[in-house]
Amino acid sequence: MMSTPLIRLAPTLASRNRQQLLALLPAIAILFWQLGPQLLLALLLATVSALLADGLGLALRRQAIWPVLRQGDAVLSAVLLTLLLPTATLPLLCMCTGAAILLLRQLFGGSGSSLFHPVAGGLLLAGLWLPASLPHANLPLTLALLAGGLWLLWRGLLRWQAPLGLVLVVLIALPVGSGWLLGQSALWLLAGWVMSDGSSTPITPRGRLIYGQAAGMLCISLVTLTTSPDAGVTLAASLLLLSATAPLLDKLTLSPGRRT
Amino acid sequence: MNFGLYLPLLVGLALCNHCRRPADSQAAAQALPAAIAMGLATAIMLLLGGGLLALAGSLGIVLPLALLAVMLQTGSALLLASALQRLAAGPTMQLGLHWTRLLLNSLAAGLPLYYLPSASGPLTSLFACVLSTALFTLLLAQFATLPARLQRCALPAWLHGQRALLPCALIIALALHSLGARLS
Amino acid sequence: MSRQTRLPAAASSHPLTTLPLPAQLNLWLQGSRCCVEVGQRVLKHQLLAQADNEFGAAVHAPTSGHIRAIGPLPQALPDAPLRDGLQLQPDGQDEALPLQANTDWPALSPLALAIRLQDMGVMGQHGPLLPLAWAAAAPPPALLIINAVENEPFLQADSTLLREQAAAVADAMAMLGRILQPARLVLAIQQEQGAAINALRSLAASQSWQLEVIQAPYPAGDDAPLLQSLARPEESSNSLCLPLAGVYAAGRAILHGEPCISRIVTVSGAVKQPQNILALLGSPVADLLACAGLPPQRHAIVHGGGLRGFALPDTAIGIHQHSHCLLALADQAELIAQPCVRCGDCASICPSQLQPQELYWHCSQQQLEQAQHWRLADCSQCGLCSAVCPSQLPLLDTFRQASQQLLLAEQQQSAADAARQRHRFRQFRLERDKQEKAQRLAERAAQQAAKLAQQQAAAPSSTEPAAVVADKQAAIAAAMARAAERQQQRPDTAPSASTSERDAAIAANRQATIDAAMARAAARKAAQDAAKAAAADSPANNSAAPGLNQQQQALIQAAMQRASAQKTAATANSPAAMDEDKKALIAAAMARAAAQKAARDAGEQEK
Amino acid sequence: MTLVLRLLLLWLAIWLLGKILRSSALKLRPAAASLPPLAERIDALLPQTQCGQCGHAGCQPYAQALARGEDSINRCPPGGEDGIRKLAALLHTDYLPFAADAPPQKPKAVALIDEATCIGCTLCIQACPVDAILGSAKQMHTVLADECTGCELCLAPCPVDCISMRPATSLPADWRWGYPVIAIKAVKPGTAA
Repeated sequence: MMSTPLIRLAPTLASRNRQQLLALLPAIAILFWQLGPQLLLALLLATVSALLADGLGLALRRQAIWPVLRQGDAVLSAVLLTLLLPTATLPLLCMCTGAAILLLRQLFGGSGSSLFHPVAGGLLLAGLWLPASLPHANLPLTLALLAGGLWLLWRGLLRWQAPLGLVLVVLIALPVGSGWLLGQSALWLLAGWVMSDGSSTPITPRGRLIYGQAAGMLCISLVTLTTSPDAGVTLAASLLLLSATAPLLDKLTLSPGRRT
Repeated sequence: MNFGLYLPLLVGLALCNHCRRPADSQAAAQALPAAIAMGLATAIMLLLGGGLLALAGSLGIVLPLALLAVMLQTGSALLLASALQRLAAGPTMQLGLHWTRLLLNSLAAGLPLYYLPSASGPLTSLFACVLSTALFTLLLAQFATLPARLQRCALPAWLHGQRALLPCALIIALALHSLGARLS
Repeated sequence: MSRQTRLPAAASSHPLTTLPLPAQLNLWLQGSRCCVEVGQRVLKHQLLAQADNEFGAAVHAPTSGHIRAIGPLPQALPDAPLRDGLQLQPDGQDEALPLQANTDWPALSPLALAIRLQDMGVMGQHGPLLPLAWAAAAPPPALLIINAVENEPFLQADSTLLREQAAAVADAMAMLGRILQPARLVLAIQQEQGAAINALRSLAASQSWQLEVIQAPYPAGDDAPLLQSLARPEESSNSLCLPLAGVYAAGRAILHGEPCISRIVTVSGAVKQPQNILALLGSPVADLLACAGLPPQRHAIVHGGGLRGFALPDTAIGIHQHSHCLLALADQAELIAQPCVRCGDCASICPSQLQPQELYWHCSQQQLEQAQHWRLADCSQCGLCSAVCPSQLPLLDTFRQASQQLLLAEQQQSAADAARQRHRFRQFRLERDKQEKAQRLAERAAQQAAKLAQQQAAAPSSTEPAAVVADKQAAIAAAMARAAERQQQRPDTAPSASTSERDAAIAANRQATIDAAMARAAARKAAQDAAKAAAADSPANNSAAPGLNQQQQALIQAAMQRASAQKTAATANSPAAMDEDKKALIAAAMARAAAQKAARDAGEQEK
Repeated sequence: MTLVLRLLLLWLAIWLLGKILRSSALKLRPAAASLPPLAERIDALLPQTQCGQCGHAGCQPYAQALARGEDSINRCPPGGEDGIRKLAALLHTDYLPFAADAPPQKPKAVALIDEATCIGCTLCIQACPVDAILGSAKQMHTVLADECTGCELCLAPCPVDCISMRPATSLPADWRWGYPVIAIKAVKPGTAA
């Protein structure tokens, strides 16, 4: 039986991942300017450990390794985690990357099946280990990320509902004192590259909007209640909790539609 | 006791509740209503227990807190169970609101509430009670809807069926622990 | 992903060229029965196969030559299945039968037109251009749409036809308007088909039809959305959509007597010179591609437009009447389907607002009931979901397969229901016959007994034995009467009132089939006679042409008989035409049932 | 103040729980009542060929035997394995494969009478369980293809063997979309011409 070999109207998974990586380039450049070659080393090590973990998982599940690795999911996760975690503690970075990919992606059956986003999981793991040494506000990095996100949006590759929900809630909560969150690079990274992922969010636009808003509310209420500085880990934990709610949101918002 | 421990405990309790449900298709169709019903029942029992504690305080009854808490939670669970049995036996059976499960939930979710640091003022304790039951209902609803989604995941063979919920519960518990640790 | 994902911009229209005569033609005998033999020489326009059923159409020789083979051949269908086909080797002389233009066409009835189109081999979407059942039963349509919309990527065949043959298309439409008498005749065309619109604008002003330029994006050009957007509320139940190529061929067939033997095919994609090619039916795909210049790199051959087409494994396959486009598409590395990543793009682009990801899951798990719940029936199979899927899942193919499975299951279910009704009615009929027989016997016995008794009374001398005999016979009669009574008393043989209509339909259907069979027999006899006469007339080789005409006429006659029989069947469906006998029967059954009920009620009351 | 709030919340929770219990009770009720008898539900799943391959005189008697639990569900070759699965689901039993000596499953076919050979004996008409054969004594018979169930009961009585089975074409197009399994193979340059 044939499969449709016809024209494609949208980029494939691999090309999507490539473009998401491209959108991260300004942020990487800024960090390189700030940290120097250490960043490159961290990027390299994280990527290698991500690929190893992905390959190991695939081998254990007896799947073809190369066709999946070349899709670039693992590389994207590794780069995101490098930008989120301190580059000073390389072993922690490598360990968190590898463990997150092995446990949160491969255990659940690879990309598309991963109910919980590995980047959020990796960040949470790191947060458990080193609560206080995560990077804080970094304005140039934030601007670079914002630029990358806008570029993705312009290319039509960003599923914008969930990030929009988050940003809306943060803006509404400005009187409570959530303004400093907007300067956190972790918030933008998670919003633009983690919350726009399909497999860990609800599938309907309405569900995604609710997901983003709920994540924002949870994060802001916790951050303002406790005045703890690491918004990234809090948001990551909220995202994980809400990812488990995604099937519920799907059930509530997804309907076969009107019969004609 | 603090929230960092209490919230993961709720995850475990919710998973327990879910696994005790029968695994036939009728039960699967009723999973979400059953989860919400159990969450509401737990809310009723916790609110009732807290209210009775306040009442006991105003009446001047002096008992060790542990004994009082166990008595109040057991009492409210049995009260609710008998009321449900009296008023709507059929749907109660259908939704799995068995008295042993009510008692378990009442004790496991209710007792730690008395020892949380927020239990100092009446308003904060009410707030903690409402929040934790809301979270518990959410968790029950999550476990009711997760299996349908997990079916579509390419999980390894040794993680099929109810076992697939274990890693999910672990991850949720981890997330809640790190959130709860911030609250305490 | 926005709803208005842009399809690749339409390329400027390609030139029209004529395909040189291929070395071999592979024709598909779609629903038709061959009436030539292997080795026979046939002339251009000669009848090769005649329609075998309602969905088939005749096939004519596209050029003169020899029949090389008759039998299953791979056809230009998904998976290239083996279907009845015919291989014709052209001899290059292109010797044609004279065309007989019918000047009497304004007098044709819609049904006669439909039959003539079937015999001329003019096909529409499913079977003959005008469905026979529709032509036989329907009143003049309120709205007739000629669909010239091409908004699927790469298609240009209809635009080219309009550009080159606008006047002929206009004549064909005028012909259809004259015979079918639609209240409104509309030619629908897409905004982007500029040259074709210009060609038509000048013509439309003076004609009885309207030009409708539609602007909506891709699937809006399908028949169903077109009908929805163009038909006014009161017209929606009684309108028909016809493809442009078929209408043009119908014009040629009716006005000039030329059977449908060629069509315009767009050859595009990665070929060197994309063009529209006028090709004989049955021309091998390879010839068409060679005419446009094959690309140097690896490529796949696709039959159909850019979104709905399917790959052909073999390029020796001949084109057929539905081959509007051939594409050579550059091979896109390996198309390995990845698991669904729940991006939701398919749901946001779906023109029917379905949830393709849910549908895909249930279809791939063979959960067709769930797929129905997610509205598989509303899928227009436009292929947009497949085209935007980043995981390259075969969504369209899965939906096509599942829809067909569903359709098949529905057909089986309705056939089973009909069989159950007929079986129950048969049981009821047997029971009734038995009863009637018993009743008749009982009556006769009673009469005889009475006669005997009279005789006895007349001749008292021989009383003893006669009385015994009479007694016995009376007893037998009584027993039989009792038996008959008992059988009448038996419940559950009475059919419900709802079967009455069905019974009437069965009777009518039976009559129709008998008529059809008789007509067939008559036609066959006529054909045989004609053949004999022809053979006697001219034993030499030119016997083909007159015999053919006779045969054709016989076929037309048969088809008309067939159609009229169908019509009577259709009209007889109404309860008014139910025959008296059946009515009485049903009344009796109902009375019996009522009596039984009364008896039961009485029994209960006694208790 | 806190007490009032607490009572308010308590009342809200009780009210919601009552609503859920009531809606679930409503959902329960229609499931139990108003189903047709079991034999009829079984009969609705059977293919109604009336072929008697199950050993009963038609589909209804087989359905009644199944409803009484007197026969096994794997006796219906025209229903196919899919039919067995549906019966198993309805009767809450396990799937049973066809017995080794069961008649083979065939694709759906319809009877065709060779009108030239038919002598008009009416034997097939009497054998047809769904009255799908027409004709009268000494007249040619014909089969209503739309009504024929393909039971083959008319083959045996025919004295001149003029009835044959032909594959049935049910769809306007007699080809099927296959199930998509593999990606398309590309034609190598040069081989296509």
